[in-house]
Amino acid sequence: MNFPEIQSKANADWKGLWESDKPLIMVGLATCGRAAGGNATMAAIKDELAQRGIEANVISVGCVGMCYLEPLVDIVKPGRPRISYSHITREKVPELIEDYLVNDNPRPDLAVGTIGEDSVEGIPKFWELPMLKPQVRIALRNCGMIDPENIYHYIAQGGYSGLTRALGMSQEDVIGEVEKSGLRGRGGAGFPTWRKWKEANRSKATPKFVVCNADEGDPGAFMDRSVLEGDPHAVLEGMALAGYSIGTPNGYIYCRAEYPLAVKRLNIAIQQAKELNLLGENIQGSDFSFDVQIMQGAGAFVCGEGSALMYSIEGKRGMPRVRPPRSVESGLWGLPTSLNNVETFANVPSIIVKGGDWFAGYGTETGKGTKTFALTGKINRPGLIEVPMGITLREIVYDIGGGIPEDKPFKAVQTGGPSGGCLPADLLDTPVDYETLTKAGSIMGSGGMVIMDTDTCMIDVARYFLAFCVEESCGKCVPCREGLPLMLDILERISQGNGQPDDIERLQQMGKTIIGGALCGLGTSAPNPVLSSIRYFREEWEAHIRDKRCPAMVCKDLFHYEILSKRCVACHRCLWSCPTKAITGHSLEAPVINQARCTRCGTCVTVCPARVSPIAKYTGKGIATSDEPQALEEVTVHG
Amino acid sequence: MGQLKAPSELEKVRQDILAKRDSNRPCITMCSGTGCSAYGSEKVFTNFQTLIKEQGLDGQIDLRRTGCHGFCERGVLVVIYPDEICYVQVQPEDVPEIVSSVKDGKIVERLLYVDPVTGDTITRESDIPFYKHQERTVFGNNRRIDPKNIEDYLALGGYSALAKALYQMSPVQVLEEVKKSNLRGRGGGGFPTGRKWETVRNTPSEPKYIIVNCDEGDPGAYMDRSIMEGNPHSVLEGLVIGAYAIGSHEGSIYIRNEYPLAVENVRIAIQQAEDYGFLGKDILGSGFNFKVEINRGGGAFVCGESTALMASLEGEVGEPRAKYIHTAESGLWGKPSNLNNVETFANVPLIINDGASQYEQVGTEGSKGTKIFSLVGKVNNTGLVEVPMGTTLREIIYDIGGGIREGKGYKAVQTGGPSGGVIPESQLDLPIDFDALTKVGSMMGSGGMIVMDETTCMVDIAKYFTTFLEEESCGKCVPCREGLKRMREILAGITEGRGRDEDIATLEHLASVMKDGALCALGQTAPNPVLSTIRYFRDEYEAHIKEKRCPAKACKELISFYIEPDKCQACMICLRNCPVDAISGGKGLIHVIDQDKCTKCGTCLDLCPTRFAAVTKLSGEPVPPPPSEREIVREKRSEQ
Amino acid sequence: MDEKVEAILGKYDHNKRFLVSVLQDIQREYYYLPQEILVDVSEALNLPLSQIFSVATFFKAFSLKPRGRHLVNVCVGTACHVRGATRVLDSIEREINIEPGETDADLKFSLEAVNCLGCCALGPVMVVDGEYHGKLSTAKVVEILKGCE
Amino acid sequence: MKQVTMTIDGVEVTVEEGTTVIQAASELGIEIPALCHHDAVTPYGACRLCMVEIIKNGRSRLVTSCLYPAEEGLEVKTGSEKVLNVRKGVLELLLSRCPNVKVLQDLAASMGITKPPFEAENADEECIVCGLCARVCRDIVGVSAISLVSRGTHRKIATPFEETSNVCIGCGSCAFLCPTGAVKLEDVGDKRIIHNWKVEFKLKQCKSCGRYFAPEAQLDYLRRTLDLPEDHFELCQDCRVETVEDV
Repeated sequence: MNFPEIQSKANADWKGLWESDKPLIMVGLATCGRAAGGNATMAAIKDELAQRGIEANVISVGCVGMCYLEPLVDIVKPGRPRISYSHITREKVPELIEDYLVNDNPRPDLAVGTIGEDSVEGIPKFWELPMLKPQVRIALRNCGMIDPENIYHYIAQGGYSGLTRALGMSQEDVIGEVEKSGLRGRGGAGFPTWRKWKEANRSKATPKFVVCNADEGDPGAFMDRSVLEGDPHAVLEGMALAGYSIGTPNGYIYCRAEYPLAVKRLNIAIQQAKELNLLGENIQGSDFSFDVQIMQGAGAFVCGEGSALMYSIEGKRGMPRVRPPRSVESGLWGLPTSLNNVETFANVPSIIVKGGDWFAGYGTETGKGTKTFALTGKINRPGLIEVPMGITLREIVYDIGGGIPEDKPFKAVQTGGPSGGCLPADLLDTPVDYETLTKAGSIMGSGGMVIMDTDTCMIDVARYFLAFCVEESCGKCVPCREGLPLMLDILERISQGNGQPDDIERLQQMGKTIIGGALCGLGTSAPNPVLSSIRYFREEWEAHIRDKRCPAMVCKDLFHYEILSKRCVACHRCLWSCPTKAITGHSLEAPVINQARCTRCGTCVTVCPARVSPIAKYTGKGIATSDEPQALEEVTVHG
Repeated sequence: MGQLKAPSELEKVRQDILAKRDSNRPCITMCSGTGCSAYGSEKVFTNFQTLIKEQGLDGQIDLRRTGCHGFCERGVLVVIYPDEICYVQVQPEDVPEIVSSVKDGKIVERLLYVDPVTGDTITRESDIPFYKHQERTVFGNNRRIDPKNIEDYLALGGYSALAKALYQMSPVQVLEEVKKSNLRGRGGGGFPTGRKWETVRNTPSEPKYIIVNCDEGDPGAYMDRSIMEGNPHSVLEGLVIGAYAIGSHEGSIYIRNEYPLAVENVRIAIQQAEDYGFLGKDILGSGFNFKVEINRGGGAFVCGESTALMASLEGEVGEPRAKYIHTAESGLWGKPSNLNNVETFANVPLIINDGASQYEQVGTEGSKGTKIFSLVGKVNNTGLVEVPMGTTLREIIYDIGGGIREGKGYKAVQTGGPSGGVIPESQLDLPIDFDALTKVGSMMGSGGMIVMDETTCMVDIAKYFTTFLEEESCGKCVPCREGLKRMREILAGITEGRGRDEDIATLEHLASVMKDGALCALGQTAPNPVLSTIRYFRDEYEAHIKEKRCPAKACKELISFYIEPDKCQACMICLRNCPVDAISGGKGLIHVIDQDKCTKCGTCLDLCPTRFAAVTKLSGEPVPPPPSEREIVREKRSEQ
Repeated sequence: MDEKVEAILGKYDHNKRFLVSVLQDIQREYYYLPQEILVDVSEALNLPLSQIFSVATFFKAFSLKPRGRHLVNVCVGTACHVRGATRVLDSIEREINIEPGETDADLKFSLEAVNCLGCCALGPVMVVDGEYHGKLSTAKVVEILKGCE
Repeated sequence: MKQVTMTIDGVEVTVEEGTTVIQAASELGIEIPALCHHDAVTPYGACRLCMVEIIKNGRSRLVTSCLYPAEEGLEVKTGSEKVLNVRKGVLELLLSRCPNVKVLQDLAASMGITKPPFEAENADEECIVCGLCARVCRDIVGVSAISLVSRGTHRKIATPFEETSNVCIGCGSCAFLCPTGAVKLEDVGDKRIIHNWKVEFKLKQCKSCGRYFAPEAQLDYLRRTLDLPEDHFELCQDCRVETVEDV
């Protein structure tokens, strides 16, 4: 089959699926969907249909990014638009099928929105929803819309036409399009993609390599995973395009071992692409050949760093090396290598099909196109989003994310993971792109975006990321290996109430040293979380050091619980469920917490049934005796 | 009959119904309201049926059961159309004569209404003074409609207002129209209906609920019952229009379990309305959906209060809660809920049909339209009357009500039920509307209007309402629960001759605590009957307290029954009928009441032939000692 | 559970918000609310028995004691009151010697004083076994009650 | 959470939105008397003692401070003449109902009421029908053993059909919250008796010290609701402590 034939088959299949007289049911089965019980839902749907003898096409799709709505089930009924239903757990399946498929009641109460032309009374338009309206989907265009294990679905969306188009273009023209698009590396640093390709293309040495960095190490970021799980072909096509531009048949994907589903789907995708000769020898009869091999990482954050990653592909210890030379000149096995990350590749096919100018139409001067973020933390609508560069943090947090749970005040947003920083409320109107974020003391990073409210302690957050880097440091260079642990010790003692007056200055000093002296990106950015935290939340650091107070009441050694007898009903749930037996008192008495034994685990708070919880948190002046709580700052925990 | 899918189809159905009917063919209509059925209307009706069958007259004479005409005093009411000949107090045995008169186009003179005041006989129903002075826009159709037959309602243009609202107006336009009409809640509070609807509509949360309050708890008021029994569709139509205006798709009718006929009729009406497509899915093809269910109340006055009513709709105890968040925003199941009473909903179709500007023509500045009152008590023509807001009490009581019974003197009229007050003679020319009534210390309430004459004791009335409220108080809040108890104790003391000088002051103090301190309207308004009786009839309180005298001779403990020797004819009637054998004497012996035995049941007074009128009531004065044997005998001889 | 009760509950598809209606239907069936049946209801609707008891004792319409063969409802609404309902009630009490809310020993009569039956124009009014009697006098009452068997 | 600022008796206070006026006042150290209110239980607004006068866009009104939510710019008077009149009246009524309850006597005395103005129906009456016991039992403990029954003057707290409750766990929260000591609970030997609900419970004995430390029914209920191990209650509240080292 030549490509036009493949395309017409794909379109026919796709049309058949949608315009069939059988209903079409799509279940979101990416990792998040599965975690929410998607597989059980899928099974239940099949049973229910079988029992009722209803004929329907049931397919699994990737992640649309609205993790908080999983499991998501979409139903297309003949003559009706596609309707997305949220939280369809196993139990809800029968009623949904009964009501909609059998009795034609679209159940607006369960629906999220409709996708397509027509609408249904009582159900909003999916793409008009507040969390989706501001989004622009390029990298995620197919996620959740197609069956990732069916290449024809991808092709029906225009897939691989970028590649086939490129085969008719010169390498320069392809790179030219990418240049026009202004696409920059989505992995973090934001190096212009086209320049990498041009240099790799120029360099004389062969063979050359195209490597896809799918070693998503930033804790709390999962957009690469979602793309790989939801639209693997987009990445493959992007890689093939890179291969064509720089002139090499060799592609590698370095993928975290923690992403088994992604690996599985990649394998399937590669297989299918080869069968249709969209990968492999002489793609579509051209003299361009391209093959992709999957390498699985062993879970080392540092391997996200280019040179380390390549060492580990070569089977060596994943340690960074000094640059120059940069990997485009001397990468894998010392040969020219273009290393880009998953999202970067996923953008390329659209650029080739729709043109670089179209892509450059989105975003800011310096940051073109869109960026995906994993929006997590204290946010009402956590999930995967893709927004045009230049959108403000406020729009992301409030319009898309729906604001902070319980209307608590926004405190900070952390971007860039362990290499990034925390931005405070007064920077909420910062337009998001590479430069502005860096200027503000954080970085774009791979797209982790963790929202924090007033219950988050900034010292604790800084400690968390620093500890992470200490864990993940490869230990090659001194500043990173020796410096980070020293900083960590200081943070530890601060959060334990033993901070020294000059600790802040000391931390800033050490931070500068490490940034200056460390060998690789991990080291040079590791102090960011601490430094940005000090920069924006200094008074909180001082509260910890000077007053031994943790305003957010997170640092266990700086706050304690007490039971206010006048609010207690003496039900003794707390007493009997306290894991350390720290709560005492006799029947018909309000119990008392033995501070010496209390580990601040908060079990008492969770089991207390009172409307206004009698269990109050106090911070400051170390452990207080219950006869002088008014001397302390009290925060009532609402039960 | 399939569901109607367009206004045109509705109009067609109406035409068909009218075509079937020959307006010249004689039609015997009979009131089948609860009042008349208490007089045995069912028997009358079956007699009509059988007779018409036997004489093979069906097809020539139509027969129809209708809703309450209002003139309950003179039931069973029968009206013959087209000439609108009205027969009152019809007995089953009168039926043959009526039927034959209809056949021969004659009139049965003896069954016509005779005006007790002027003494002239009146033929046409609408000429009877009781009806003549009324303006029966809301209630009038009752007497033309068989409540169990939707066709009658459609024939009179029923559901055209709904069609108009759904097809020619947006919800907001409907809302604006109702606002413009200044319709105020007929349940008692008199809150502007349009504004309530607006709040509910503008509260973002969904779903929204709309509820009909037919928990008519006000003793002495029964207009809601009569509308529900007599013209349920007018309420349903208003309800659906309201639902459309506020954007509600679920409604409920909360109706007293003591009103079985109303429950039955509204249930039938809902069924019929669903069959015709006036209720349910895609109403009249407009795409608007609305379903309604019936909930029967458990017999608790407090459930007339919105929060209590909603609590009991949720299957909880009918206990009010503080309204710091109004039910229009958070009511049933914490959702925006709109509650209006029966009469209010029945007004809505009129407003939509004739337009607010038309509706506003009737009434006063602050109160538009008409109001239905149940005119009862010591008045000649008791029954339901509908008059324009602003009509004076005098017009209602004398022109419509025909004045006080047995030529006794007017003392007061009680309006607003247990939350209202009494209005003395000095206020008889008060043009009644919401604000005027409040100004004189009473209130509109749901429209109870109980007329009292000189034999009604005002302290006793105050005690009556206080006792009523004490029983009906839910008991949640202290001022209401404990306050009413204490008030009742004090009033009982006064009526039983144990009154103390400070009592009135104590009552007023308790009243102030309840007004400010009670949780819900029931408690806050509970002191009104006491306060208004004190305000206008303080002298009567003082007579009880200081002289241990009941001027109205009503308070048992303060009166004694006495047989005047010179009037007694020793007829033995009272003696034989006294339930406690308290009357001594015998044939030819003047009867004497043993005051120690007497339970003051009043049987002797009832039975003593009026031409003798020997039994009288004394209060505040000693009972003369019984005459000695001898005198009695001499008296007797001298008569012969 | 009693299938009559099951039927009633089914009518309101075991929805607890219809508790009041359910109780009314049960009372119509048994003339009062038998304890063991309320226990069944509480299990069937999965409502605490205490709540059902609370509702059953709150509303006047419900009786937790067996009722007599004849239910006598006397209207004590205002209109009837001013027309002498109290005296009518007295004479009824004297006749069947029980007080409102009570049932006589041989389960013949139950007496209830109702706040307005909505027949104000006919006052004083009473309803015996669903039949309305208007414009009562003490004598008329006795006659009606004697008529009950 | 949103903060609102208001004045109580002329003093300004800023609290979280959703706080009730009575809570806001107590943060200022202004204690408003209340008998049917307890922080742990949903406010009810029955005793009316906690009524305060609020002035909102010029209009004054009496509200129950246990229910009324703090509002921006609200002006609250906790001791105005109107307020005191109601509070005094309510106390007169309550004292007349329960003339021998200490709490009421003291509160009344503080308002200058020396003796009950009305005669008590039953001088030993201690229950003011505030419903705290029933509410804590249903909403907080979660067993609904008791409820408010009948209405008006006859209103009282009782078990279903006023018979021995078969769901009561004997936890005693009802007695613990009762403001007037009307709930009569006593532990005698290995038994706990709550006279009001006609219930008797076997108390669990401590394996170590032999003390009878809590009703078995309650412990059983706790085990089920918190799903704790079978042997979780072998030792009493004191002895179990000795089994752990101080951390």
